[in-house]
Amino acid sequence: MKLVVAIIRPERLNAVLESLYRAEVRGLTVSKVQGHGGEVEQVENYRGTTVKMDLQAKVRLEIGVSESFVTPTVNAIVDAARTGDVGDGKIFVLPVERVVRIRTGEEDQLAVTPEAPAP
Amino acid sequence: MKLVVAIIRPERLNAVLESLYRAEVRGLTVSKVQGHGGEVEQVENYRGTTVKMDLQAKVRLEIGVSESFVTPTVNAIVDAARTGDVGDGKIFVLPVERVVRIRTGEEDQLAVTPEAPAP
Amino acid sequence: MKLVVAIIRPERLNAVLESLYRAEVRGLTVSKVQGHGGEVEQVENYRGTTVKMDLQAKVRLEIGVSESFVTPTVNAIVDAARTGDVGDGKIFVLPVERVVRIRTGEEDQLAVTPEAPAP
Amino acid sequence: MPTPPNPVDTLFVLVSTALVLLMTPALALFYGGLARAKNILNTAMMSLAAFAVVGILWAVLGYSIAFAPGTALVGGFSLAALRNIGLETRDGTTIPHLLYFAYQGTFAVITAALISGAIVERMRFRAYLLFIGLWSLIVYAPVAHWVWGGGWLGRLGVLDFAGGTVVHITAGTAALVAASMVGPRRDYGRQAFLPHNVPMMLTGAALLWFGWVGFNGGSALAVNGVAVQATVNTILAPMAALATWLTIDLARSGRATAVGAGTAIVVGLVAITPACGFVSPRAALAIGAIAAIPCYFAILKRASTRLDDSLDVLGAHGTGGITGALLTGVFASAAWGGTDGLMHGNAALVGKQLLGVVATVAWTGLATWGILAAIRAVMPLRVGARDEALGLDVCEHGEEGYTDGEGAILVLQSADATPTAPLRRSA
Amino acid sequence: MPTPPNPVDTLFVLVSTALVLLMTPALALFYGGLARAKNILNTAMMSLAAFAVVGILWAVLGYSIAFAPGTALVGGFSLAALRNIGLETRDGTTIPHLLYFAYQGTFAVITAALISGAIVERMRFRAYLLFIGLWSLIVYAPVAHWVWGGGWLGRLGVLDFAGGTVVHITAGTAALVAASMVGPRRDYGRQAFLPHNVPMMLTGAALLWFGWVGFNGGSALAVNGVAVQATVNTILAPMAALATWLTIDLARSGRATAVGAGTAIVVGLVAITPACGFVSPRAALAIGAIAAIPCYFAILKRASTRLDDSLDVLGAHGTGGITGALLTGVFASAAWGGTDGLMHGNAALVGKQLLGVVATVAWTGLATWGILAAIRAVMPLRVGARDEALGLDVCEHGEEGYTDGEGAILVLQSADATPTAPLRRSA
Amino acid sequence: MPTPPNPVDTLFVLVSTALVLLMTPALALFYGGLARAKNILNTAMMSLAAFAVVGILWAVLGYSIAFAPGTALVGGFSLAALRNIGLETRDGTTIPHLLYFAYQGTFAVITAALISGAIVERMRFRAYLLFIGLWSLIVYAPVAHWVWGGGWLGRLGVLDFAGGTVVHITAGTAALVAASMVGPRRDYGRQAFLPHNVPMMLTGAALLWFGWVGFNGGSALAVNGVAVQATVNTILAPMAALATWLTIDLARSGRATAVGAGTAIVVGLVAITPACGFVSPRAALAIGAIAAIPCYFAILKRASTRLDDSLDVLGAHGTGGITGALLTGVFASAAWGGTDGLMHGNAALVGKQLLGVVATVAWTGLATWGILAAIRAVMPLRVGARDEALGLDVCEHGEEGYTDGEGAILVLQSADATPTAPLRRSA
Ligand SMILES: Nc1ncnc2c1ncn2[C@@H]1O[C@H](COP(=O)(O)OP(=O)(O)O)[C@@H](O)[C@H]1O
Ligand SMILES: Nc1ncnc2c1ncn2[C@@H]1O[C@H](COP(=O)(O)OP(=O)(O)O)[C@@H](O)[C@H]1O
Ligand SMILES: Nc1ncnc2c1ncn2[C@@H]1O[C@H](COP(=O)(O)OP(=O)(O)O)[C@@H](O)[C@H]1O
Repeated sequence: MKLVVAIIRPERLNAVLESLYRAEVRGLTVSKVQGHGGEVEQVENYRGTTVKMDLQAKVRLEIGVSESFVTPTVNAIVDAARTGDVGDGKIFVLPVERVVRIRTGEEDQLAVTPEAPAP
Repeated sequence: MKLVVAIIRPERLNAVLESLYRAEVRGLTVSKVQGHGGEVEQVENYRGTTVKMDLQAKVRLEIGVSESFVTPTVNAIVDAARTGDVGDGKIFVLPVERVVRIRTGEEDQLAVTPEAPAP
Repeated sequence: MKLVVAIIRPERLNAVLESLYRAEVRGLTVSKVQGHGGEVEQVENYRGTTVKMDLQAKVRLEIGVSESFVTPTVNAIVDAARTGDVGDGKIFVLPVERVVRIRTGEEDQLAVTPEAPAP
Repeated sequence: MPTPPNPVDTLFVLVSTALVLLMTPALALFYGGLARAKNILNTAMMSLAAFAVVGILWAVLGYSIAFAPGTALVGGFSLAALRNIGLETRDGTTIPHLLYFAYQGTFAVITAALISGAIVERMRFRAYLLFIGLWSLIVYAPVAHWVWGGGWLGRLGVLDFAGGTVVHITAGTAALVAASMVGPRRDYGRQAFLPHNVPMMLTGAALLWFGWVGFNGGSALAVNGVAVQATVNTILAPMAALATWLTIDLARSGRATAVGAGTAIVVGLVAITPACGFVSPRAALAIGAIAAIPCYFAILKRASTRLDDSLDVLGAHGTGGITGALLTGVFASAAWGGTDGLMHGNAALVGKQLLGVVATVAWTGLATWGILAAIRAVMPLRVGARDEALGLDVCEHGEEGYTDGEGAILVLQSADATPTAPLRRSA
Repeated sequence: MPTPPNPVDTLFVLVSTALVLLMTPALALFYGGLARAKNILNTAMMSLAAFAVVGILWAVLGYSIAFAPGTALVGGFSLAALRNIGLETRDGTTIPHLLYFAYQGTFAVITAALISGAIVERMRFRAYLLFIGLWSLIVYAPVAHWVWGGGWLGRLGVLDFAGGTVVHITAGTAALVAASMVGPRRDYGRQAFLPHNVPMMLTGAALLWFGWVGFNGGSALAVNGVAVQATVNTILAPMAALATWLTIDLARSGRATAVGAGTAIVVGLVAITPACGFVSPRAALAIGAIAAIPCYFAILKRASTRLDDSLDVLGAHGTGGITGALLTGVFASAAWGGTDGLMHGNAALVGKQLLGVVATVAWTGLATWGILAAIRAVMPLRVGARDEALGLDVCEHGEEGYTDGEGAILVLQSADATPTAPLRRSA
Repeated sequence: MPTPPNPVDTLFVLVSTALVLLMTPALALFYGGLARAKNILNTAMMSLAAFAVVGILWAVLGYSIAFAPGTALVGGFSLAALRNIGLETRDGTTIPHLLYFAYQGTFAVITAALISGAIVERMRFRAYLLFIGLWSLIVYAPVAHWVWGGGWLGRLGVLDFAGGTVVHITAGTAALVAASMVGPRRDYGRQAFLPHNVPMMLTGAALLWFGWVGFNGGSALAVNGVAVQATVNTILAPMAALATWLTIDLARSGRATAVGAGTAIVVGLVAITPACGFVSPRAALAIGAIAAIPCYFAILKRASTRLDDSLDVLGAHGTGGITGALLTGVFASAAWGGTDGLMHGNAALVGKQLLGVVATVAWTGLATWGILAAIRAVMPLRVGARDEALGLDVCEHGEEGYTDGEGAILVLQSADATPTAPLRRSA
């Protein structure tokens, strides 16, 4: 059981979701975040105030998967999220000790086993 | 030391916070996320554009607890968050190597030991 | 390889980013969250409705670092985020099994090795 | 048509019509800001849809019921479907009949929209459309006839310059009945429902004030002393109500609330509405200052009851309208265009005003109950529990008020508009 | 200058000018709400910048091209640079010439701004400024001359009371050409672009309606029956369009959309614009109700084509304007200030109206193509792919519409404004 | 009261009063959009509360100080508490006295509200209320008397058509003093404070422009050539200011800022205010275009100083007002209703205008300092550091501008409104 956490560009979310869908990864959770890395900063002006924007909009994916799905998931993300420019993001794979599906109380493997896609 | 990460329905946050309070779990962090699982998609129309909304609003809880609190915490969440319909969410329990309370610099057990509730 | 997750006060983000910069920690991801801890609650009134606000605005940092950077990172955060009042927040250090830099596909150490700061 | 319309008066009412027209969208902002984000569109649409339903019915029938010659209780059909409404001067005024019709139409629209504040966030949109359509014909038009159309209240000498009774008491009473019959929102009393956008609500309040100059001032129907007095009173009374409200706020909790400020402005406007053409500017200040008090505490109290009049239509428009109607009986003065009231030695006027209030509350309450009971017999009044939790914007309107499009998959539109195969994901 | 201006008419047009002035910012809200958050400022600035570019050029040259005596195709230069425009009564009106100039200027500004809806979210701002400047001189001013300035369409008896042809058909046609030449947004047709703030769009629609009273009513240029009729028709037609739109929505999907409601109001306004001073109030209801249908389906259909007329200027203003122009030919009546149309036995009027439409579409299409082709020869029309992904607010305006300042590092401003050393981070 | 009021003029000022009334909420949006989200309500309330405090004091005393017969420095008490203010024609005008009182009242309210831009995000609300109340009586009313009420500046021939001196120079000067005395926001100069909602600010700018037609045009107090000229100039000057501002922006950084556009519109309006009834339309274009330059650089420069005039009241209203007052001395022309100025051979007028500026700045500076020093003697001027970090909406108003109610626990309201036991959590 692993938790794959990926930080990607917002404009690639589309493609990544598709790519994960094709890799038969079903459940996932998305959130809006801001990232700081090696990206070129953008400068903005508001009246006399000039600022460098140090944080860029990113999207964070969190995907619980069973061991065998780790590599396909990581690959699916990398394939779809890569643009080759600085700022493409990172993927972290974290160990998970326990997973529970709230609806049924099922634990571990069962809780993240891929399900049929939504009708 | 564990980090309990739970994805739940926004409309159950209320109940889950109460349930955790009764289980004497004090510190926690909440964020707004969007989830994709087996839920029925909703269709929206904007002029000629029809879209299926693939991501549903969810809430993510992150709760650092000592070992002995893991099961009560998971149970408190499951009890309060379950509706029985698809989309109730998941709980992940992650191992934690170190916890620090920023205010005092205390580490590990001390940093997450339940405190008295706010006055 | 570790993931340092820190919950801090929004008004300290500024200082923490600077402090991390000085500690030569480069990549990081930030998100807006709401926290519940021992803080004094604030009361609000909307016409006849009186509410206690149970969740306070916080900021969450997520920083992937190599082992040797864990302590400097934690210290940099604690130094800059501490005000001494209840509500300063927590730091969690999680184990990471794998890190991937999406742009290059590099893994582990390489993916989080500090880079030169943005020009 | 012996006398042609007076151009100055015509221009005045023309501008006033535009101003009152703006009030319904202003109400959409006022109410919308107080609703939750997941119901913002539903809340706004409840106001805007009144243009379609009530506006059209007004042309078809409502205006005739209100203003055509008829009995003491109801007008006839001689002005139905825009018949006999042309550019000639309307009797008793100096403006074209068509303009009078349109000006009055904007009143009918906003009155129906006002009620929606009581039942937002759970009422079915179709049931609501049906409700306001019937209500505008069965309640609004007759009461307008009673007071302004030659009906019994007007003949009796009940004073209502610009609609304290016709607009606000009817809307407030209907709100009470509708909130009771539709029932409270799920979790009402257990969960807090907070305004999602207070600046939006304040913007609405400001535009309402601006439009109200046309509502009250324009009701003079001619550019004369009364128009000026009504307009100035419409500026002074909300200032006084605001001052009272902020004072109570600061005295009670030390904190001057913005939602309170927006509410106070509306309350001051409501209270001066029946009085503005009959009282002195000093009396206007007094009416604004006094009326804020019962409204403040009515709204405060309501939240602890089981009556989920969600946006306090009863507290603001009902209480404010009744207070204003009675204070008109107190402050009205012959020297300022009215009949002398209590302060000028004529206590009887208060009695008449009270009669107007009671009659209006009684008929509105009864009829609103009847209309909703009838609708409930043919369709549910509220959406299902799951839809209510999801928000009415998505389930009743198929949209979200605010979205960044993340996770939206574009669906190819086939000719018959049935969503077919998703084309691709969107972020 | 024998006759001094009429004060009532002057006041009317003065107020109308203020109302039409408000329409351009209202359009900024209408369009801005429909855009994505990362392009809100760019979208709003495309409307507001028309004040600077078109407004100034109108004073310098546009007004003269449109309204100075000249040929059947174009005016002369006698009124250029504010020459010969003073406070004396303008020929053929009862108001000061200067006021007439300003009133017409507000029309020129909004017409140019309307086009921007077709090319938001990707056009370079400088290219856009150049485009609307040239367009207002080469397309708008001549067409205004044709219809209102003594040109050939007016002489021929083509009816356009307040600008259905001059404003909406030109803008709609230009939108079609501009959207084609600038090209669709990246990922158009694969990704959904959703409105970031529907309440903002509705607020814009409401303010447009309010301002349109000055646009249509004010076009009578005097307080008379026609002004009243035009104003009332401007209130009735959108109500009918709204009723039709909601009915189709409910019939098709059971859900009454708010974006649809805002669109319907604008479509009703567009359609009644050419007709309002020539048709009866009943005809206004009919025109609003009928015009909603082609617009509804034009907008529905457009989204499935490759034409990324992003905010449906063609569907709303083009289709609505053409429908309105033709229906003017159908419903116009001598009894209501027009020439008798088809319904009153004169089918020829429809032909004339059609001629007006065709001529306007032809010239606008050709000239818009020419202008954009010329600009494209000297500078790119659209921003780069990376800027488009980032959003035009940051790359073209150096700002974000909504920000909480997290991660913003203050840069010390040196005298020459070149950003120098960062002072400190900001949160 | 021999002559009854003129209906056309009365209607004009009535509509203008409504327009100026709208400007204070418009300012709330303008300022509110520039503030941070955690202070939006505080910022808006600082504008709106002026209705309660200044509005009421105007009726009680301010109007009399400004406009009752008195000395060259201050008016008497004959018009206090609405005494002697009725519907009869006011001397020297053709409109009812009551209307003149109300029209002028809307000016008093917005002038006080303007100052708030200098001290938002840290000043205590109670101290602010006290401040603007005293300021309106001690600074605004006397200076209004000097210029318009029969006082020394007016007698001397200083020109201020609609309040460049009375409104904008006083507000700008007071802003400078207040910003200094209240002190900068914590972390000012180290942290960037960015506008939380630029579209809100633009909406405010647009509504200000709309309202300003009533402010400047209405100041003619009669429908005549001057009113038309003032109105048209009020439309032209901001267009020119906008053009200048965008040009400088594009020249300096290649990016046309939206905050700059909103600012430019206001600056153009401020600069034309004293001049609009005295200069030609071409001069209005020149004044708008020229005035944008000092304001642009004043605002640019201010941000690098220690003066935290947070929303640049000094830069926009002070600089714009002074530039406008002096340019009035340059461009005023007898042919356009003024006295001939520098351009028409009378350099002395510039001197007079300068005298007016200096006197106003001196008195306003001194008196504002005195008022704030006195208030500081009895209560702190600013909130504590922790409250400032938390935001003034929560600590001073007990509300949040935007909330989704997550984590809000409903508190049962007991009769005396002391929050008691929490009932249940809310999400
Ligand atoms: N060590 C890290 N920990 C957490 N997030 C990171 C880390 N490094 C980068 N990120 C996230 O990834 C994004 C892109 O990283 P960056 O280093 O700029 O690009 P690249 O991986 O292409 O070199 C950042 O904006 C940030 O959100
Ligand atoms: N594997 C997963 N990783 C991360 N989040 C998940 C995962 N599976 C589900 N979720 C989250 O839980 C939510 C509900 O999951 P879903 O599978 O639809 O419901 P259920 O658990 O009732 O079958 C999703 O919207 C998503 O946010
Ligand atoms: N056990 C926990 N798990 C997750 N987040 C926590 C936990 N405890 C505290 N937090 C976060 O830290 C913030 C401050 O914690 P709190 O306990 O109030 O302060 P302190 O650490 O100063 O005692 C909380 O608002 C919450 O966001």
